[in-house]
Amino acid sequence: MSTLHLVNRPSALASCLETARDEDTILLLEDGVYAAAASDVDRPLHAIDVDVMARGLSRRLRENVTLASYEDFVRLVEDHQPVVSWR
Amino acid sequence: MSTLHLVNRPSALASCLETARDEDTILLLEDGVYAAAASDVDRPLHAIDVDVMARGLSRRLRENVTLASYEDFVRLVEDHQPVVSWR
Amino acid sequence: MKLAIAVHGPPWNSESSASACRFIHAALDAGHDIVRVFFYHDGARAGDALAVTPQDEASVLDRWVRLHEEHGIELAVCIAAALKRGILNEEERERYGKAAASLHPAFQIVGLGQLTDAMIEADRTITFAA
Amino acid sequence: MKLAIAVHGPPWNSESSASACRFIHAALDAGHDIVRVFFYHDGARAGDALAVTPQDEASVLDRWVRLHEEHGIELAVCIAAALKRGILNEEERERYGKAAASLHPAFQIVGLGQLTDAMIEADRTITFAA
Amino acid sequence: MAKRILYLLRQTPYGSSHAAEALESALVSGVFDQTVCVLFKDDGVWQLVPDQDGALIGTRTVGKMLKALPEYEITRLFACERSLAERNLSPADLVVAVKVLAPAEQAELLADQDAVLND
Amino acid sequence: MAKRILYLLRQTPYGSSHAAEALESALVSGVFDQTVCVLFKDDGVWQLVPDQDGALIGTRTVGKMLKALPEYEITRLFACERSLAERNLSPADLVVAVKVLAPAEQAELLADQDAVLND
Repeated sequence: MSTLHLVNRPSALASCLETARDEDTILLLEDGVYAAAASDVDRPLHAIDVDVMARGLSRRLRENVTLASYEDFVRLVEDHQPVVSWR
Repeated sequence: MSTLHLVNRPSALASCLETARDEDTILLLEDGVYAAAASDVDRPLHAIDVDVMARGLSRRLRENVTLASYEDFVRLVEDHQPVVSWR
Repeated sequence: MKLAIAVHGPPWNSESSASACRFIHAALDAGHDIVRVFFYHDGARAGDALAVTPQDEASVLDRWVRLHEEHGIELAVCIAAALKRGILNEEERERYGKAAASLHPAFQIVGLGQLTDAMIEADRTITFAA
Repeated sequence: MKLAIAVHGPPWNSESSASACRFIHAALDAGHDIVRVFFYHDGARAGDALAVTPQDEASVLDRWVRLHEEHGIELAVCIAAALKRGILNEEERERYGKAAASLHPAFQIVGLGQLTDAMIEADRTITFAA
Repeated sequence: MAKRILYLLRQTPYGSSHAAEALESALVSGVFDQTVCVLFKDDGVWQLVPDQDGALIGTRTVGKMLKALPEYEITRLFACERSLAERNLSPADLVVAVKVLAPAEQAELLADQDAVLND
Repeated sequence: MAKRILYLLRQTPYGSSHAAEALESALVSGVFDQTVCVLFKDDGVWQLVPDQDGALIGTRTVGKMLKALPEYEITRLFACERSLAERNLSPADLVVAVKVLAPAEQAELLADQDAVLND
């Protein structure tokens, strides 16, 4: 199984990216979603929908970012092990 | 009078440096002292002595760093206005 | 899946409590079980019965209490993290001679081993960081 | 000089309270006056009488209380920041129907205007950030 | 004589309560008829993004609070040019009108103040 | 069957209580006979600096706590090569012996775990 990386601050993304294998999944939540609007990252990123919308970032997301609901979040946890938090 | 900049995290130093005039003074305290051992900054920096020693950084300071006691800190406040905190 | 949840951020000054609540609701809806929610670091403050929620904000404490009352979710606050942050039950209040207890009854004060124990029992451990 | 001090970080999880105490002692020794210490954001938790300090750590609460008792330093906690974080005096406890009060008597709960007021009166304002 | 007070806002609006609480302090200083100005810098410029909706995550909407600043006679609002550019934020598309300053100009603005508060 | 638990330590030792509290959790996991390892990364490598003295600022000395790890059978200690280099820290001059890993190796180490906790 591949690893699920949770990032809850933009400043933690760089260190996470350095340590995430290609087959791992990165999910941005809370303030981490700001990275979905600012940094140009060349791998797919998931971002929690309510966090994106609350911050007014819906129209500012990079193309490689897909929105995820909390239901999606649970499914990602089912399909990955371990779950690593970056802050 | 010139401005006194207080920095209490290494991550805040870059933004402080960008906004500090040559005649301003920068004082690193708390975790800010880690910047006195890591970043190569080409302007003088002051660092609070107890914070440096508590972290085992006494022998790791860059040449442009001078130790400051809390008495020095008070004198710096006397000679500068305003005092700006960066975190 | 059996899930162990760790909450590290305080309820008012980070979103980790609110995010953890949302995640738990979605996990329960998907048929998963929560072994235990372990509140560590500033997360221990989630159990504070004295906090007053401003009217224009949702009360995270109410959401935790409802999860406990409606789904029997175990809300475990680490004793070492709690004491330092002024989160006391009656027993600790007496032990340290403090004037009052602050822990909400839906929460319990436990030792750090309960986190390791939850990780052992669970299929996944998810931390909602500070 | 007349100095206004703002403390933004919580006592156990950041050094801002400890640093502010050190600075105030040095300022008093140099003959300066402290207009007021204003505790805002998580700094409001400095006034928590229920916190238990681990034995291998210095109690910041004791240092604040000594500064108040020995030098008459005014320790003002912002009401909006305090209520949200479970810091209540008897009056607020009653107003919100809470089971207990947690504020240490050396501290007082004040409105946000007391910070602006201190800045107006002081020659310098120093913030010890979170 | 009114004091010159600047609020240096560098935190994101929703990651912690610091941004909202610092804004409340700024509003109060405005009520006290002080010469108040605000500088949004680094992650603080995220506070200026339109279409925020704090209710979605159970908190106040910081963007709305900013609109109250002019009512408290706080009209001197500044934003850091570099911080906006880094985040692809255009000065024309913000919740409140701000004067964009380069870092060197910000240094002069800071130097003019009697007190600077941060979030 | 013992679970594989990794503590990912990325915070400075004295800026907050997170580092010390995460170490305490690691020690307890060691007592519970789990297969525990620790990865120091980013600012977490500052925890490995010798000559720390927390008493000077009224707190515990995190460097000393690290020395207790082996007594709790936690001997698999790793540190991030990039994080050490960025901070001019030499692996030979740290409070405890660590195996230095490049980021890619760290990714494999993480993937092997049943649970990862952070400070």
